[in-house]
Amino acid sequence: MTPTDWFTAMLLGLGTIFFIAGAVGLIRFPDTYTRLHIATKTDNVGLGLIVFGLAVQSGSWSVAGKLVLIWLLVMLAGASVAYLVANGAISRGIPVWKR
Amino acid sequence: MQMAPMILTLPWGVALIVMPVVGALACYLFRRAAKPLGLMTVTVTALSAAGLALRTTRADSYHHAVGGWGAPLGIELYADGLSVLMLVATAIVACAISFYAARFFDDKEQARFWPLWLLLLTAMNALFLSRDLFNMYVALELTGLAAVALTALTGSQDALSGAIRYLLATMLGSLAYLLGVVFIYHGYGTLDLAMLGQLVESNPVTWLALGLVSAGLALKTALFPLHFWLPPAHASATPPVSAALSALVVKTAFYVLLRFWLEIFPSEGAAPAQLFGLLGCAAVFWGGVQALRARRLKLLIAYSTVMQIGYLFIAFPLGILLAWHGALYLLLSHALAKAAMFLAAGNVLYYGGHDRIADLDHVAQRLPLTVAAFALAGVSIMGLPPSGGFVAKWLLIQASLDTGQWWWTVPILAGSLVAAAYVFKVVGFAFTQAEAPQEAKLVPVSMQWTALVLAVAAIALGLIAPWTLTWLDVGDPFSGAVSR
Amino acid sequence: MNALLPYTLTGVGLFCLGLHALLTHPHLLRKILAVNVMGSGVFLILVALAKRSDSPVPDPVPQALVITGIVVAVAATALALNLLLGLAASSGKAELAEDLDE
Amino acid sequence: MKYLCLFFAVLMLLPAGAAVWRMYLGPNAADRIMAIQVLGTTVTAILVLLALTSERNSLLDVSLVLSLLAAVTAVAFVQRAWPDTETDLDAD
Amino acid sequence: METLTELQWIFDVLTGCGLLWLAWSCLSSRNLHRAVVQFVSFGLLMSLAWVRLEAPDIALAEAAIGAGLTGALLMASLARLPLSGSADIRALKSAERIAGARLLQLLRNSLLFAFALFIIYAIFFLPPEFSGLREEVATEIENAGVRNPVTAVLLNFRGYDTFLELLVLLGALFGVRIVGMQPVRTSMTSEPVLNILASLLTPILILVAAYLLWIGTDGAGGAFQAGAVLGAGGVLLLLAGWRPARALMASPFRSLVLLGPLAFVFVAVLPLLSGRALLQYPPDSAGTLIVLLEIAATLSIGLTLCALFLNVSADDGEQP
Repeated sequence: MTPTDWFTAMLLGLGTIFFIAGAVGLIRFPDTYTRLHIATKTDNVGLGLIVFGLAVQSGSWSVAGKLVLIWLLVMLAGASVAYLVANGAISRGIPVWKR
Repeated sequence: MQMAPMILTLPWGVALIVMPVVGALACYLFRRAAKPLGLMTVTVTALSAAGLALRTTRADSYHHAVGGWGAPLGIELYADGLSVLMLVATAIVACAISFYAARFFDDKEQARFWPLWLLLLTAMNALFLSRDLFNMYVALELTGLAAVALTALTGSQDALSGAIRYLLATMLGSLAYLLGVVFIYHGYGTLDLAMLGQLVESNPVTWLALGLVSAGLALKTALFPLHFWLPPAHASATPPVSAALSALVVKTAFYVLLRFWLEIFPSEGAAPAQLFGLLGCAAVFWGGVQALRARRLKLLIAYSTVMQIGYLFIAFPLGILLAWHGALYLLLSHALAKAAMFLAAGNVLYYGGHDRIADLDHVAQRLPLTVAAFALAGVSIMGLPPSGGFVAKWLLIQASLDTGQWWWTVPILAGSLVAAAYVFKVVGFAFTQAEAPQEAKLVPVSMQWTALVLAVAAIALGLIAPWTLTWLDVGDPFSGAVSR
Repeated sequence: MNALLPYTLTGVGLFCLGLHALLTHPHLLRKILAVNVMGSGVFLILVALAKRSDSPVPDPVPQALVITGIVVAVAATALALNLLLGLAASSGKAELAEDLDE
Repeated sequence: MKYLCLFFAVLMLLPAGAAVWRMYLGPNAADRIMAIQVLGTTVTAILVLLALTSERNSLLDVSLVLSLLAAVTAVAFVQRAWPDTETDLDAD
Repeated sequence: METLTELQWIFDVLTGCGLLWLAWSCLSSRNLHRAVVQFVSFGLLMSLAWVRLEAPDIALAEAAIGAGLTGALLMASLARLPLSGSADIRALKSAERIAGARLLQLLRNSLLFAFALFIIYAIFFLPPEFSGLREEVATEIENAGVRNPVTAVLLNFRGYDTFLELLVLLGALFGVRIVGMQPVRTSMTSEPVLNILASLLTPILILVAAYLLWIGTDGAGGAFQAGAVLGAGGVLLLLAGWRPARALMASPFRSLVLLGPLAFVFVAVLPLLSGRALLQYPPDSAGTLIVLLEIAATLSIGLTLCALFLNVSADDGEQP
């Protein structure tokens, strides 16, 4: 494995860890809003890490560009949907978790 | 003499598909002119069918490799006597239904009816001309979808519920058929019907495909006990649509099944053929009893279709040329007679606003042509001479005697008695006065004549039988199955 | 046989699951979903079986057939949903009456 | 490298499973729709990883379309299918 | 290399199990909302399966249609259905209590199981080596005008199927028009964020559609995928509350929906005049004709899908 490969492996590993952390949060967190929060955060970071890890490997600008585009789109969609869902949840009176 | 070669070379089969498509698109685009455009298209399509018929009688079967590739890579259009017969029957019935519909519907309904009706016509023509299994699947789906949409045309609750049940049944049937085709493709590497005829062996793959294809198509053609969807759909659709559904659409699935049976599965025949025969008998009795019990005229006619479909399947255990001729003749005469019956029912509905049999109220005096049409169609359905139905049943009975399976004559003959009972039930009420006479609406004469002409055609079919039967054998569609 | 088996079995399972649901559930939306699942099962079998001989290029014909099938399925689904909505609007129910009586 | 990517792709099925499980649990529509968004992102990530494993760049197009379309479904849900009152339909 | 196939196998088995579980859970769930959401995620997993089966073209179509548009259609319909989500299951459960029904159910389930087993049994009798029509396609692809074999099959070798399939879509549209529309139950609020999202994503969706169309001649992609993505763009606009002007909807829309079938008819019939077969392209211009057909089909498919969605989700007496 070349140094680039090591770098990629590290990024991919980190990204996967983020995804898994998000998954744990998605299952374990107590209410809708906190779950919403963890889901968007970790996904965006996790996918970002994976995308950058692979972009290093791709060796062509077009592929790397496409990867980054995918990431940006997912972030845009994820953020908007999270906002819409949270907004809808509040207006429909879904309760917020209190300790 | 100069006309003849030109007629022989024109691509009639292609016209049969392209013409109605163009018509459908035009009717959608120019809503206001949908009626004249539609009538024109149907006429031209019927002329193309006639052209194709002329061509096949003069020359031989019709081949057209779409895209110039040819099987197995491409799709081939093919028409032998069997396809041409189906195409011509479709054209005749479609013409009658079209002329009827042009008077029956109001302006708003015309604009909705024609595009779908022409798409349905395209789909059926495409199916009868196809020899590619997957292409048949697409054509079957198009047929089903257009038929379902037409069923829902009135938008009433009954129509919608009938339509959605019909849609689910037809989708299930298509999927079973498709799964069968998947196994055929993976077993033999081609989708062309004729090539498969050479390749097929007897093994579990073939059995599975046979089972799936037969079950799917039996569902689509409403063979007992898979007929549950037919009566609600056919009874709740508007009469011209019911006529098309009963006379033509259910036959499309039967046609595909017949093709499979003749070309691919002839050697697998014995046990499934007996099963088909038994189910056919059950359908004859069940359909007959339900028709007798029906209180609404259109429901009665719909159950009569269930019954007549049963007859078609009695040909399978017999399996000789005579039996196939009988089944095809029955299909043909039933198409004409059943369309006539539904159109007659449509007249009654148009006239009185209802189709309760007990309240028919002197319809015989007020709509004599309609009642005559119903009675004449009934003669063919019963199988009395000299009707087409008689020839069909005669052929079937003779086939069962020739093959030594005399017991199949019992349902055939008993079915005729039941059919007589329900036809007379309707005709009887048409002469009596109802308890609550209702307001009547004048029925256009052309609508009455359309039904009568179809009924007379069903009778006349018996007189031209020898000519039709030779014509059916162009291209030897039955050779594969008969040599068994 | 290795790569082929999981998805072929899945396809068979999906077809049967869909069939079961179509026969048992009275709610029409569920029936529509069931038909779609069955369709996915058929498509999966069609393509998965094509991979059974190890060659670098898969047979394109099943793939083309599946794409056609998917479009046909979405058309049928849209029509079915619309009929269902019409029925629900006029009768207030999304079930076929007789199914409950059985 | 291929091996590694595939390994991570298999690992990523774990969060996908978690999203599916949350979708099953609910308890309300907001959770489900969020879960489907997470699943969409996860599947996108898996596709990107598989693209490198199988050296097919066309898979990137698939993930591109997927990421776009998952958003459309989510928006459709929020705009259309979300009932105004959260009735607890899951009560056993 | 050994571990690579093993990992692939693990991946496939997990995906397959996930698909089966999702299907089961979606079809037996008490809650219709959950069922629909699960169906959409079923579509997402299906596209993974297609990728593993080396069918990126189908994966694209599934991602766009299966996961995207069908999901949007289902969700839009859900809003207009009576909320009897669990009623049917309850009815089912009460029906099950009758002893005869239970026996019947057992019989039906065992029959289904036997049927599944027979399918699997039959699979082992398939010829072990299968090439299908691969060789035929490979020899003729030179003359097909495009390099992507799937596109070649769809638009050249079996172009007639595709033509009929466009008619199926059109038939569904005609049918949907018949049933007409009723007002929606849920209130629609105008969200500024949604507007921004729509105004950003829609151009991207259109660009992606164009890209898929263009790449489809060489690689994965093509008219259906592009059409579906285009349709999704339209759906997004509709969801954001954008409504086409009435004047636009009248005749230009109609002719655009018909563009695909019309182009097909034209291209199909033209060769007949010069003595060729239906849909037989002249060899040197096959590529151009296919691209033209694809553009027309893409527009048609996109608009038809949009119109289907509009009919399912239309609010308050809006007439397309």
